[in-house]
Amino acid sequence: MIFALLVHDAPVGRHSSQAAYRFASELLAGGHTLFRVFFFGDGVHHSTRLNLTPGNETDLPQRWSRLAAEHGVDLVSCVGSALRRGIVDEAQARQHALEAVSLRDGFELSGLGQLVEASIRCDRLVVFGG
Amino acid sequence: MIFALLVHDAPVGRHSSQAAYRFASELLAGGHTLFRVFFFGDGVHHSTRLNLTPGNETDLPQRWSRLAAEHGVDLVSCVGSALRRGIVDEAQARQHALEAVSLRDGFELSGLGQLVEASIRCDRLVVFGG
Amino acid sequence: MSTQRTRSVLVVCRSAPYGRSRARDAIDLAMAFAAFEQPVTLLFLGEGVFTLAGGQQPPAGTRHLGKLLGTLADYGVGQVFADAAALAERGLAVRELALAAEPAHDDTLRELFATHDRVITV
Amino acid sequence: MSTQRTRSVLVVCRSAPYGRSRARDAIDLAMAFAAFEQPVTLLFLGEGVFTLAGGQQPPAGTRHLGKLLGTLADYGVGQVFADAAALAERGLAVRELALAAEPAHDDTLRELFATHDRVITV
Amino acid sequence: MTLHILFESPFAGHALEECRRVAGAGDALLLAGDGVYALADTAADALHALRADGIALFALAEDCAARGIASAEVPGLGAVDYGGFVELTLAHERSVSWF
Amino acid sequence: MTLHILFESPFAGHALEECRRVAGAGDALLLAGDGVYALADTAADALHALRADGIALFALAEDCAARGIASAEVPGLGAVDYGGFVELTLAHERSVSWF
Repeated sequence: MIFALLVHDAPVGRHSSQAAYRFASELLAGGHTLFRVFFFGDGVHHSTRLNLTPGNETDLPQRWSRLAAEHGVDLVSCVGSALRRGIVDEAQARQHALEAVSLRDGFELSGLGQLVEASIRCDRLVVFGG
Repeated sequence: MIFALLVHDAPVGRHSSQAAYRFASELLAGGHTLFRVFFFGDGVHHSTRLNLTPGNETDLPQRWSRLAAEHGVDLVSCVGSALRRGIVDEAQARQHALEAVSLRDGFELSGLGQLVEASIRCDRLVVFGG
Repeated sequence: MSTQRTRSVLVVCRSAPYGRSRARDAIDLAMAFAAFEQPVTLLFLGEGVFTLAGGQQPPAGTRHLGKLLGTLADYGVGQVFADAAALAERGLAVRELALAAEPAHDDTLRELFATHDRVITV
Repeated sequence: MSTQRTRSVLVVCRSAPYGRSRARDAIDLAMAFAAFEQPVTLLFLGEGVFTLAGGQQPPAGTRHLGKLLGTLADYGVGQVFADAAALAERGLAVRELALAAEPAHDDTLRELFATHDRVITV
Repeated sequence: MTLHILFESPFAGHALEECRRVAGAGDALLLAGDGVYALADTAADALHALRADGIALFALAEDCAARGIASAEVPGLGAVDYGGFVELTLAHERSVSWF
Repeated sequence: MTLHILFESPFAGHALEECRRVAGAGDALLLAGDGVYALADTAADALHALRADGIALFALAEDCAARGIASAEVPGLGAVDYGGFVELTLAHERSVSWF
C-alpha cells in the first residue's frame, strides 16, 4: 500500500511528531511505500538543518532525512509556512539576500499542490498533529 | 516601573506573541522601562533572522529587534530551547561546525539565570503564552 | 486505486479564527484541494464555528478570515457545513454568520465523515 | 523595590508530561529559580497533575519526568503542591504519586496565588 | 491583588475554570485573544459569577472586535486598549496568565 | 469504515466528545499520546459508551506505559505497537486524527 503523511506540528516537544516518525519507520519496515510526507504550519520546523539535539534525545530532522535517503521518500515542507518561519532554501536565500540557508538536505520547499498530489496518489493519508 | 516579559510561543500564528509585542510597545510609550524579554520554548523562534514575512503581515522578529535597538531592551532566547530548534549564534555555529548562523541581531542566547535575574530586577513580570 | 484522478476530501476546521493560525490553514487547504479539482467539503466543527461569526473586524496585519470565507465559492469549494450543536452552544445564529454555511446535526456529521475518501483535520 | 535580592515564585504546571514539553519546561523553570536561591513553590494544576502519576515508563529518547521530580528537593525546590480536585477527577491517589506532593484544595490554591511575588504559568 | 489574564476560549479548555477556583475578591480578570469568547452566550455565566465574587472584569476591545464579539453585553465589563492593559498590570501586584 | 486516532486528553479538550458524535458502528478508535488518558477513571465511561455503539477500541501500549496508565482496565481494549497502528490504518478506508 502507498502512504502519505501530513505533519502539522514542530519536531521539538510534540508527541505527535515523534509518532509520525515512528509510524513512517514501521510502515516502511512492513514493506509498504511512503510516497510523501508533507510538513505544514509549525511542521516545517522539521526541515531545519541548524538544530542541535542533546545526545539522549531524538533528532527528528536528522532521522527523517536519513529515512528519506534510505527509502526514497519525498519530504516536502509547505513553502508558505516555511518562509514565515525562517526555513529557506538556496534559491529563496539568494532571491531575498539572506545570508544563510536553513533547509536540510533531503527536504524541499513546495506548495500545497504537493499535498493534493499525495492525496491522489496514495492509498492512505494519515494526519499527525497536536 | 520596570517590566520583564516571558514569551512562551512562536511568533507565527500565535495571538499571544502579537499581544506581547503590543504590550511592550505600549509600556515603553508610557515611559516605563522594559528590562528584558525572555523567550522560552517555542518562543525562541522570535530570534530567527531567516524569516520572510509577507508584506501585509506583522514581522515580529524584525519588530522586536527594532524595539530593542531603539529602547535598549535585552532580548534573550533560552539557549537550551534555541539549539534544539535551529536557532544558533556564531559561537555555537563554530563550535558545532554548522554552516550558518540563524540568530537575529539584537537577540542573545543565554540560560534561565537571565529570567531569574529579570524576575529579581523588575517590578512586574508578565507571561505571554497560548 | 492509486491511479485514480480525484479523491473527495473533507477538511475539518476545529479552531477559532485568530488565536492561532489553524483556521486559516484549514481554509487554505480547502482552497488548494479545490484549485486542483478535487471535490472538497469544508466543515467547521466545535470551536471552529467561531470562524464563521459575522461582524469580524481584525486589526491591520491580520488576514480577515470572515472575508476570506466569501471567496471559497470562487475557488470551487462546493459545500460548507457548520456544526449545529456548536453554533447553538456559542449563541451563534445561522442567519448572522459571515457565510451561508449549512447547519449539520449529528446524523449529517456522521455521514460527512463516512463518505469522503480523505478527512483532513486541522 | 528593584534592588530586592529575592522574589518568591509560584511555578504552575498545567500540562500532562509527554504530549508536549511544557511540563518539563515548568520543572526546569522551578529548578532554575531554586538554583539562584529564589523561594520557589511548584504547583501541578488541572491536567498538570498527570505529571505526578506513579509508574511512568517513557521510551528511550524521552526524559523521565517522574524520576526528574525526585531531584527537585536536591535543587532546593521547597514545596510541591497538587490540585486535589484534579487528582480526584483523574482517579489519581495521593499515595501512588511519583512524588509526595501536598494536595491543595481551593482555599490553599487561592492562598498560593495571592502570596507569591511572581506567578509563572507554563 | 492579582490581575488574571485569560488567553483561552472557555469553550476550548479549562483555563477559565481554573482561574475561577484561585481568584479572590479584589482581583481582576482581563479577557485577551480567544479569552474574549468568555463573553459569548452561556460562557458569560461564569463571568457573572466572578463579578458577584468581587472580581473586576475587563476585555481587550480590539480582540472583541476582531472576533465579532460584543463586549457591551456583560454589564460592568471595562473595554480597554493595550495602554489600559499596561495600566492594569501596574495597578495589581502580580499577574497570572492563563492559556 | 474509519479509524479515529485520538491524540488529546479528554480532560484537556473536546476532541473525544467530537469524535463520539461523528463515529459510527464498525469504526475503530486508537488512543495515542495523551489520548490514552481516556483510560483514566471517569473518562473511561466515554469509551464504554463507544464500545456499546459498536466501535472497536485500541491503545498504543508504549504511550500507556510512558504515562503510567493501565490499559488492561477497559475490557475489550486492544493494546498495539506501531506495527499494529499501521495495520489499523490498512484495515480501514480512511483515518481521522483528533488533536
